[in-house]
Amino acid sequence: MPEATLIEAIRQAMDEELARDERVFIVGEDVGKRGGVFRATQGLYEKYGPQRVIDAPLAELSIVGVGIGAALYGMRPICEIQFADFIHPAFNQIVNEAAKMCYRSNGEWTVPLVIRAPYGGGIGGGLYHSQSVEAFFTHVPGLKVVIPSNPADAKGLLKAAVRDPNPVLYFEPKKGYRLIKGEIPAGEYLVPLGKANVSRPGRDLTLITYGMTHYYALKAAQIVATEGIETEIIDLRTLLPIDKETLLQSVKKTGKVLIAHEDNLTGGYGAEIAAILADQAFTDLDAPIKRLAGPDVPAVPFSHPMQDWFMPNAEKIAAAIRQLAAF
Amino acid sequence: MPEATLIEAIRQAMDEELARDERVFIVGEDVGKRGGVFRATQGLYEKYGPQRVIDAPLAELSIVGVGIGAALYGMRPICEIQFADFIHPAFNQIVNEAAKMCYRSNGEWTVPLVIRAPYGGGIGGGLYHSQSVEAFFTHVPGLKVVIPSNPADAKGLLKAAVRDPNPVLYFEPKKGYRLIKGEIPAGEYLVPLGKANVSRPGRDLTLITYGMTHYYALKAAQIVATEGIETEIIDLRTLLPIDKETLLQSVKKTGKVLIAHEDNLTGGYGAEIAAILADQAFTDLDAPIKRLAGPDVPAVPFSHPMQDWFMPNAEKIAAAIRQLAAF
Amino acid sequence: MALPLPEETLLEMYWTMLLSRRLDERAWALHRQGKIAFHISAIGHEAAQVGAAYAIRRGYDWVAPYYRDLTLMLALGYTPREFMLNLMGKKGDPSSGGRQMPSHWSLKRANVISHSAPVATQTSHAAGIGLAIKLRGEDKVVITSVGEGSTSQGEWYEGVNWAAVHKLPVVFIIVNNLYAISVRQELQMAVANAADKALGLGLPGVSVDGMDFLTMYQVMKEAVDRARSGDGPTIVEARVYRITPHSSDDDDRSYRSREEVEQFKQRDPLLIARRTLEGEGVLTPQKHEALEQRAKELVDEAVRFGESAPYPDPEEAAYPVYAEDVQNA
Amino acid sequence: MALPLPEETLLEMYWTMLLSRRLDERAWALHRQGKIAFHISAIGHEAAQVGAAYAIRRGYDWVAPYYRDLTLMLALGYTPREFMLNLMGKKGDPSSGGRQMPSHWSLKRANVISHSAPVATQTSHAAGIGLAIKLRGEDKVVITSVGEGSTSQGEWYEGVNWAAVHKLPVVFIIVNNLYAISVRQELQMAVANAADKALGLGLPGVSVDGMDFLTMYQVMKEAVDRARSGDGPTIVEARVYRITPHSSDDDDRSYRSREEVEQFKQRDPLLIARRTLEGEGVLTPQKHEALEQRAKELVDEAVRFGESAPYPDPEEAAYPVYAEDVQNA
Ligand SMILES: Cc1ncc(C[n+]2csc(CCOP(=O)(O)OP(=O)(O)O)c2C)c(N)n1
Ligand SMILES: Cc1ncc(C[n+]2csc(CCOP(=O)(O)OP(=O)(O)O)c2C)c(N)n1
Ligand SMILES: [Mg+2]
Ligand SMILES: [Mg+2]
Repeated sequence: MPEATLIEAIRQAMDEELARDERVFIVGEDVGKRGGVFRATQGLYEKYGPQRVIDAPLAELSIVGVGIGAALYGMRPICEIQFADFIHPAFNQIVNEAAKMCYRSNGEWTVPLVIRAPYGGGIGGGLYHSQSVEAFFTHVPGLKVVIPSNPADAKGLLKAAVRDPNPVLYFEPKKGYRLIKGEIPAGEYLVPLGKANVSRPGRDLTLITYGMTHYYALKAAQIVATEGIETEIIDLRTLLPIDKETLLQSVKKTGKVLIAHEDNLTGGYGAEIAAILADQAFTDLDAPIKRLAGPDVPAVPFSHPMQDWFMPNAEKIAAAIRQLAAF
Repeated sequence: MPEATLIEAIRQAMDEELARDERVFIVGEDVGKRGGVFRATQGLYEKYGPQRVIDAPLAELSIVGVGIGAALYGMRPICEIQFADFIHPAFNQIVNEAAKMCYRSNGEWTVPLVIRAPYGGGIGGGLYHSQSVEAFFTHVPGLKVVIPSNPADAKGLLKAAVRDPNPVLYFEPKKGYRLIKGEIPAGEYLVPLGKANVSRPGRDLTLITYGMTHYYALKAAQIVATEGIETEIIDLRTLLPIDKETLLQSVKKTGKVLIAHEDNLTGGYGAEIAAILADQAFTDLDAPIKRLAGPDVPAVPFSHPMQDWFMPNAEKIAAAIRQLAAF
Repeated sequence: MALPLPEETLLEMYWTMLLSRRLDERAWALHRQGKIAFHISAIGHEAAQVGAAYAIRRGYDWVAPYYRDLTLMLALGYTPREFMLNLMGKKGDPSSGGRQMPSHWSLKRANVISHSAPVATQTSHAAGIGLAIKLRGEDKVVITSVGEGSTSQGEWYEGVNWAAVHKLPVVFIIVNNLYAISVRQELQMAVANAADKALGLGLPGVSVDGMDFLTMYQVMKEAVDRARSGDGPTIVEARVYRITPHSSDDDDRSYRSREEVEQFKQRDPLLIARRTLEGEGVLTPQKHEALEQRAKELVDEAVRFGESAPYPDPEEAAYPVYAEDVQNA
Repeated sequence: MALPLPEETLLEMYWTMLLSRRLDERAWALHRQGKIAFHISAIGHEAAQVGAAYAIRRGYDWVAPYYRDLTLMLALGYTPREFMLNLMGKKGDPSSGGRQMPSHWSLKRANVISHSAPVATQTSHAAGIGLAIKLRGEDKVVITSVGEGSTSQGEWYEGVNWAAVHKLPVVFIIVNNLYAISVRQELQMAVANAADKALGLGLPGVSVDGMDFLTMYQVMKEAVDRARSGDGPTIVEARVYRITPHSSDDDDRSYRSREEVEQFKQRDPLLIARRTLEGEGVLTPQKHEALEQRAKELVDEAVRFGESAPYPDPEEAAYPVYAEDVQNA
């Protein structure tokens, strides 16, 4: 199995899907000759031409709206939003249109669409190149929301997303694009949407996380393991629909829950996980449900000391694990 | 104290604020001659003229964007979004601009802006005239989110919102516009933002709710009271920032929590309340934290039987109370 | 005047307008009787819609309509019965199975995509369909419509811009009835004609008398032919008047005079069409009477059908949230 | 040629362009040295910006700029030291106290509002400021700028439309440097000149050679005067070229030829300005040398100042989320 970076895995997935199905095309800003500002589509314009890899006008709502139209016609568009921070202008198209199309037409029209967007901070991007936006969309029935944490999942989930008959938001931890490496199974490789992954088994507590924070979580679990604390880590992979089964099973075993994400706390995705468990796992719980999340400020600041203050990391997570384990 | 309907209270608040402060103006679709599609601004155009009550182009993002610009210049705009369902095109202006302005300019620029929008179903409005959208915004630091449940609060909160130096979203339970009546204290009347109200004291369980659902909740509490269940109801009034104090105090007393809202369950506002309590009130809890919310479908359907299926009501809430009380 | 279409077709167009009008009037009556909760009207817009419909290959080309397009829908094969199911929120409503408010169309068998209430969102969908047609090298065309007020939305601008940049086979109809609910054109745009917006977007724009079905047809035909031959999109502004209030929730007396309304009623598109066709000997008072009779029967029958149709089961509201849940396929 | 401004003012304008260029070049150098994380450049855009700045009453009129407006900011009194604090994310950065990326301006003392990264959002803010000025009956003007690519956004369209409908005192500058990162103008719009967009919005639009500071000044002056006298907004397209890559994160070799870049360097706005002013006898090689010397000193000093300035405390990141938290007032 060859090793690849996260972004190589994403590129591979698109390359294979473009080759497999001629209904698939890519549309976004600078995805063509430039190969994407992060190089996710590098080489694809040369390989598949300007009809399959389309440089869009600088206008996110119509990138998504045009994608929806093409999907209604039977195509399988992959829309790239250059940074998740710029998905906001397309909010109406995603929430009022893509998400509601199947329901509102009683199933006559469906929107097989993937929207890819790099998310997250820690890369000196400041308020508008660092945002986590998943919680806006995990509240919206009709959407699927996927966030991979490693190259194998990134590839398998993206290929599954392209084949899914629904609108799928696929958020990519951009800080991990080149930082996170891993092996990818050879040949056709798919990871089903809607299934969480127990990425590290443990008996003392359950740490639920996803994306870039999962990377820090693994490191944190290693640190506290040397102190005798065995953390079970669940990598959600698909945030909507939620794989409750896997969560409930783990909590039954450990009795303690820490939820970690980079997005700010209040109304973040972790709130829903906590709420599910406070209801359905109540009798299994031995401790308060803890959340470690970004602070409630509008976004990640630029200047290094302030960025560090905002960002989660292995040490902060390890501290939260220790505290919970000691409860 | 004269009785007024909810919408009269809202109109009174605007009328008084327009009269008090010449920096205040109203901008929105059909707010002028037409007096608003729900008549919230009726008579104000005639009284204050087209410079203070401005019929905007049919374009929500610029209604908010123009409001932000005017607020930066020192005005106090009240922007009306005709239905909450149409706030989505303005998402970028609200979340990336209004909410982040103070933080991103290190406090040099602030946005004293009110955005009013009628929300909620049960009025035959179908998917796009029934939405509850609060959860998209209660996740956003920098915004305040207010939802009144009765005329006195509606007036006092709206007047406080107009005077608040921050962007305030003020969602109005449109089904209650004429249905909900109540007395309004005479004279200048303000209700501070950020303070929840214990609208009914009780010992058996705490029912946390707001807006239209609060109306049903009061009825439900009356029903179960005849069966000997004493429900304490907390009317949140301000959803962001959250008045945690009032919640924690009540739960300490009752040990049981039901959270009710009309918006769909997953990722809804109730999740955050549940998460806070599952952490900070864990040792006070005698039962799982329950949520009664709209089902996870894209929005409220139009046809009566399906609309009824979707909507919360006193009976559904009473059933949930009974179940929880029996735990 | 040389008639641009066979007599039979002209009569069919007239029939469609007449049927639309009578259905629409019945909807207002049903609303007054408390039998339906909501109606949004096409009265005054019929000529523009029928002119547009007959300019495309119906059932072959694609359509992204808006809520006033009842006549257009009928021309595409939508039936009076279906309209009644739609108005009444009954089971079998083909637009949405009772999920959407009335007049929020969708008709897959006729290539009519589903639209929502937030205005102008369908504009970029039309562009996307145009893009797909072009990518596949097909010769289809897509038409889409919005009111003049809705062209104030960035949604509209971005969608048209896409089609102009990529020379997509789309015709963008702006239905200018002077009002967006109560707000007049002067408060929406600083150009004299909505079609002038084409100048800023780099595509042809034509403003046409949308009260005259033949004028509308001819301009639309040119635009559709142009799109089909690969020469790109066009904006067609149909100047019409909304003779009724905005919807059954509206009271238009607060924002426009009765004189103005009466004046425009003189240019009722049905009267104009009847005069033209009678002048050409295509229509006679007798033929007209027969059509009226048939319309009345059809409308009566459709109302009876609608009233006796069942409501959806409450539990139907639970799906289909995802394509996997689709149960009507 | 009759000079439109006093010699002193012309020299000041030239000085501002020169200082901007040298600061900008130093920023690239600092980036290469690993001393700053990001730079987005104004090189090639200086003439358009200084022309715009001197057309308004600086410090009295309002400004809603975009990230390339370094020269404009310097003309409004932004200092080299402040720019270095901004580049380095140091305490005291007046734009955001280190919260935003470099070149995301805000300068309250000069009536420059804060802008974000999502492009074109400031367009409707400018319209709103224009509305407020009009409502108060004041004689101020607001200018705002975006790149040509950003005019594809509905955000831009809606903001300009507001100003056109309400005849607001706003000048909308479109800085057309042919590229939005890698995407050429032809893929953004179907009109030949970005200024043509004015035709669809009902306001005057002028396309001008933005490499020539005097041409830009004169056109802007007219537009500003027009706005101030109550005649409404104007679109001014400044045709420029971005001589550097899009930003320090970009590599422009994948999407444009070296020949093209070299060709445009022949029209470097600084060269053009110098030629004009020397031709008029306003500038001499000696004076130029003195200005160069002063610029170098100022830039060196600013870098030293920036490097020795402290970073913000980490905890500063916790506020001000709400106006109540403001601690710098
Ligand atoms: C985004 C959005 N905002 C507001 C509304 C409420 N609304 C429904 S129809 C309408 C007026 C539309 O006017 P126009 O586009 O001219 O079409 P007309 O109804 O006149 O045919 C408004 C404001 C809406 N449906 N969508
Ligand atoms: C809404 C949004 N989408 C994408 C981006 C990423 N982005 C930053 S600058 C830029 C190109 C802007 O081009 P143009 O408007 O022509 O201005 P220029 O940089 O050429 O001066 C893009 C796509 C952004 N900042 N905002
Ligand atoms: Mg209209
Ligand atoms: Mg550019």
